[in-house]
Amino acid sequence: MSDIYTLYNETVMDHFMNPRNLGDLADADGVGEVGAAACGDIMKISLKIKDGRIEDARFKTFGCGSAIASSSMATELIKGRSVQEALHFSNQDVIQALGGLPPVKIHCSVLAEEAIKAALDDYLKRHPAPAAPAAQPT
Amino acid sequence: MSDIYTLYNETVMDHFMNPRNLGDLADADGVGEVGAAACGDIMKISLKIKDGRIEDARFKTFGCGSAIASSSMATELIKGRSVQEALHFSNQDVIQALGGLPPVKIHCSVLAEEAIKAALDDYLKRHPAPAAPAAQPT
Amino acid sequence: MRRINLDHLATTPVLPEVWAAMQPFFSEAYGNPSSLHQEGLRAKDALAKARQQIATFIHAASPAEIFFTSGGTEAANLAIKGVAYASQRRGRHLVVSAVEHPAVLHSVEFIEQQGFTCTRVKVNAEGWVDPADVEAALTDQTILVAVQHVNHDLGTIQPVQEIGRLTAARGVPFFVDATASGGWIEIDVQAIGANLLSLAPHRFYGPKGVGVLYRNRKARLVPIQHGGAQEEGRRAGTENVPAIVGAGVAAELAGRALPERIAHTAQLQRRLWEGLQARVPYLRLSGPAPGLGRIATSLNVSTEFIEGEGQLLLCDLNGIAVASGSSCVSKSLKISHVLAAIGLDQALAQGNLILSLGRENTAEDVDYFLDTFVKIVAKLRAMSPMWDEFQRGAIDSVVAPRGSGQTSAAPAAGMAGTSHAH
Amino acid sequence: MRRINLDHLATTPVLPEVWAAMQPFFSEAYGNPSSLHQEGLRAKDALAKARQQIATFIHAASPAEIFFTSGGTEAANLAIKGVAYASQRRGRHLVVSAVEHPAVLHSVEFIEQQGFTCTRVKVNAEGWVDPADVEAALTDQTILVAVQHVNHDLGTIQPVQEIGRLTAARGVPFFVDATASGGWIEIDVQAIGANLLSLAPHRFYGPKGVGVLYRNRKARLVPIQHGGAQEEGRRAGTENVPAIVGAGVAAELAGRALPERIAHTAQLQRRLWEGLQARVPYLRLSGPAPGLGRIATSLNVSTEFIEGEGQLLLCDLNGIAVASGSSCVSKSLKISHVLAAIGLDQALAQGNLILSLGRENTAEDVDYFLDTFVKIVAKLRAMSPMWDEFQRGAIDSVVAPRGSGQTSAAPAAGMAGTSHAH
Ligand SMILES: Cc1ncc(COP(=O)(O)O)c(C=O)c1O
Ligand SMILES: Cc1ncc(COP(=O)(O)O)c(C=O)c1O
Repeated sequence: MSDIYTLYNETVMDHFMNPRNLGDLADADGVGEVGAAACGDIMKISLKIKDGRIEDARFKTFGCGSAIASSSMATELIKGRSVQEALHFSNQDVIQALGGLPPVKIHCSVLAEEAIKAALDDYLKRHPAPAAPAAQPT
Repeated sequence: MSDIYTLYNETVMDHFMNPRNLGDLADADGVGEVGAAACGDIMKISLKIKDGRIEDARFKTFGCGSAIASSSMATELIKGRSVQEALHFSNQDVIQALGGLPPVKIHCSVLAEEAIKAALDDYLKRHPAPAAPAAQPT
Repeated sequence: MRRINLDHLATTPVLPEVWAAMQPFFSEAYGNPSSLHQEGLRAKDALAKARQQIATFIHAASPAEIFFTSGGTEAANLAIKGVAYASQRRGRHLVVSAVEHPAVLHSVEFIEQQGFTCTRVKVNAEGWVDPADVEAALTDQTILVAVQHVNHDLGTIQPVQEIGRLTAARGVPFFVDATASGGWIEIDVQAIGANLLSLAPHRFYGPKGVGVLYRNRKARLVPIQHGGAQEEGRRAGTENVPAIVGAGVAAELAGRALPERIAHTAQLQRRLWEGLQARVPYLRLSGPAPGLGRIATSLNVSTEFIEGEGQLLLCDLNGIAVASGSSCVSKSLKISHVLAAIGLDQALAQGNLILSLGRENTAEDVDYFLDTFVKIVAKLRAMSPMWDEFQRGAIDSVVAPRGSGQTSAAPAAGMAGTSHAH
Repeated sequence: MRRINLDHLATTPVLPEVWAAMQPFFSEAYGNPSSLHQEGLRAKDALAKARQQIATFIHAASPAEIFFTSGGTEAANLAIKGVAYASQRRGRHLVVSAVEHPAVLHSVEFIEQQGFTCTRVKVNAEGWVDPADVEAALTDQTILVAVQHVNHDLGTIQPVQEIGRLTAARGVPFFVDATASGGWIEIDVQAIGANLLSLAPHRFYGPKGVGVLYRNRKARLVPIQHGGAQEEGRRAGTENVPAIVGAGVAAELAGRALPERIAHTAQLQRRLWEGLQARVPYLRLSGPAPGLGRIATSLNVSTEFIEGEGQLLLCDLNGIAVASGSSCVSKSLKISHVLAAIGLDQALAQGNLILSLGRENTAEDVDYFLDTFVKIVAKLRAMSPMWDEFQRGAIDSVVAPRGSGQTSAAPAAGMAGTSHAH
């Protein structure tokens, strides 16, 4: 890519062109979809969770290059984390792992965070008792 | 002058570079000086008049290229004319003989007309009776 | 990798003849046209020649009606503000179409802050301005009507001649922004009845850094860039001599080659449109179909279930330059106000792509684009949760509804800003 | 005929290195920096590089403080109007020097029509602005002070650093028009304390069609040319990419060569001034004598009893390019307002000549000019009725009065307009 001018840095371009974890999980334990086509971005993240740990993650995204790269990177980062850890997942993790995003594209990483949170919410709703006792009001 | 760009046409440039009738007449019959240094132009025209006819004319000018060319051309035009004819001399004669002047430089030709009129006035004041009986109020 | 330019609406390369004409004016004949010596007079002479070339190109009555600016944007600013300030004692009302370029619309917004008012005339679903709507918007206070020749995003040709007739009848000056048409459609200011008309030569193989404003005596105009007495006192600042020289030559070349350029791009446009229709399902054209209603160079298409920036990037990585009116592509993060004005569905607006052809494109370029684009659409749809839902019957298509599943249809107007693809 | 350029204040030729850098951006890398594909991204990259080169050249804290315009005139317009409109809620009063370029003064006149007020600070006989006068002009309503770095007609260096200190103390933004100094005197925006500063690269071997406005965070600025979101929303319109690239390279070269250029022209300036003093009687220098108070490139002289245009034309016909502030030379038929502001005698103002040196001038150029000029003065004086009257003792000299004969001395102020030689 030496003689090529890119809108995004090499890592972002790589995740856009070769997205990791693209697709759906047939037997997902949690699925989150955020955004709206009218706004230019929809992200859907599916999680496979076992023993409170994220075993697998997949994404589908309608959106610009940085939205695709952000969701690809987010699924990479989230795999292997515990649900507790994942609940603290931040868009900053995505930005940092991608080596930065243009200022006007920060919202893509926010969307990735929200998609993960939505998927975790879905999981927690479906599996209320064992996973999140501390999170319940006393 | 083929490869040379000029501010004025060839005739004007010629009269600017090689002015005709430059100088004073020691024994002038009429001298007119108009304009002011502060305005950028002073023209002085001296006439030698014999038997009601302009035998010789000289000019001196402080002013731009078109002022110099206008006075040079005016003296050329006026030579040989009768005083009566010369009283009808117009700046249009100068403009036409010069093949045109830029719009902002028309006033130079007006100054030339005024200088000639002033010189004729001077002549008529000095020789009131024979030359201009018709011009006197009845 | 060979590059294919399908983004001629953004800008064009300078032609060799244009370049050759400009070249001496950088170093050898570098004079300032205001100087009275050889260097200055030669530069002044060059400006006069370019002014004549432009006048001939647009059938102006006199080169004195041509003013050079720094670009199409400045020309539009000068037309709007220069006429408004000059005419404010007669009235303070303007009429413009809702689909003008931001150079016009933002100029109008600025003078609205200075106490002027403006009526924005709506367009139909193809982006077309109805002359009757313009007429209805006129008041006794109207000092200027501004309607573009061709819409920059859609390619819609506006009925400028009809509008010119009715503004002339009312004695209201008429400004035509011809930035998106100049060099690609015949422009005759007298036939149009335009009192002001703007051009951007970099859109027809001339250089950047120069624009043109035509203005005839029926429109009063004061300068908006103040300083020296250049351009007959209507535009101050040392002239960009090489660019102006280039503009003149580009106009002359465009004038001469116009029928050929139109025939060439019209043929490619047809091939492109037929290919897209045949090979990409759920794709919608915005603006009129190829033919008399649209410029022969461009197509504005929206591919359903995918977003525009991704399409643009993947085209680029495959050697093809294109543009998009999607919000992700714009600096303001809003979709093109033009797409909003025609009521395009919001999701379709996000899937927008603008393709614009030029003289150097070939049938092979078009075919290569089509082959590539089919793959890009497939790749992006495979990533798209909407496509998936559509396949499963959960949502319906807006472009070709099957009548099952809910659609996300919503007009784009709510999301738009006066952003623009070019 | 070999041409000698003694009119570097009007404009300069583009240097080969500048030219080489610009060249690819006309046809090969012709992209529009707003486009998101290769062509656009490459152009955007080129702009970023040029912005950095300019920032380095004037010691700006960040390239984000550099905005590209179409020229020095637009930069001055943007500084004056862009700050005025942005700050009108805080106040509506400006302070400018009386000897600013028309780009500044006419911008100020325009905004005065919009309800702003302006104090024009007088200058001394050398065209110098006293910082105390600027301070005295400040009010609670003052939103901008504008004083040029160097006067374009006289060469007077203004005390911008002192003014920068006092405006900073009062929290009033300070705009420095450095169009006549950029490339010929070290410019350090931070040392000056300028919040805004303008440059015209065509004055230091860069191209026409590009200007620079530096602006730091302490000055609010809204755009005055409306349209797209180019230049961070502060200047709409497709960027003149090749010219901007050229501006960057010209600045880099100028920064590197500055000490050498100053030493070279200072030496020639001294030779020229000594030659004129020795060989042309009744000639007056306006502005400070060569040395610390004036720029090292220019001399502004008035030759008594003859007019300026004739001098200019005869120089030109002998191969020498010069300028003049006389009224015959200006489009407005008024003498330079700068000559009026310093109270120069009207007849002397008409005999004005402005000589400006550059890197390609040689000692032989200066000597040839002197030889030629002596002949020109003799020729024009032989034509002049005033010279004749002076010889006859009817009038006296203003430059070197003998004490006999009346002088026509009258200050030029009555005759002046805001015209200008450059
Ligand atoms: C219709 C229209 N008007 C004005 C402009 C502004 O032109 P420029 O960016 O060349 O100044 C454009 C450019 O995209 C345009 O398409
Ligand atoms: C001091 C000063 N400011 C502004 C300008 C305007 O520059 P330009 O004509 O290059 O736009 C000039 C040009 O002569 C100048 O000398």
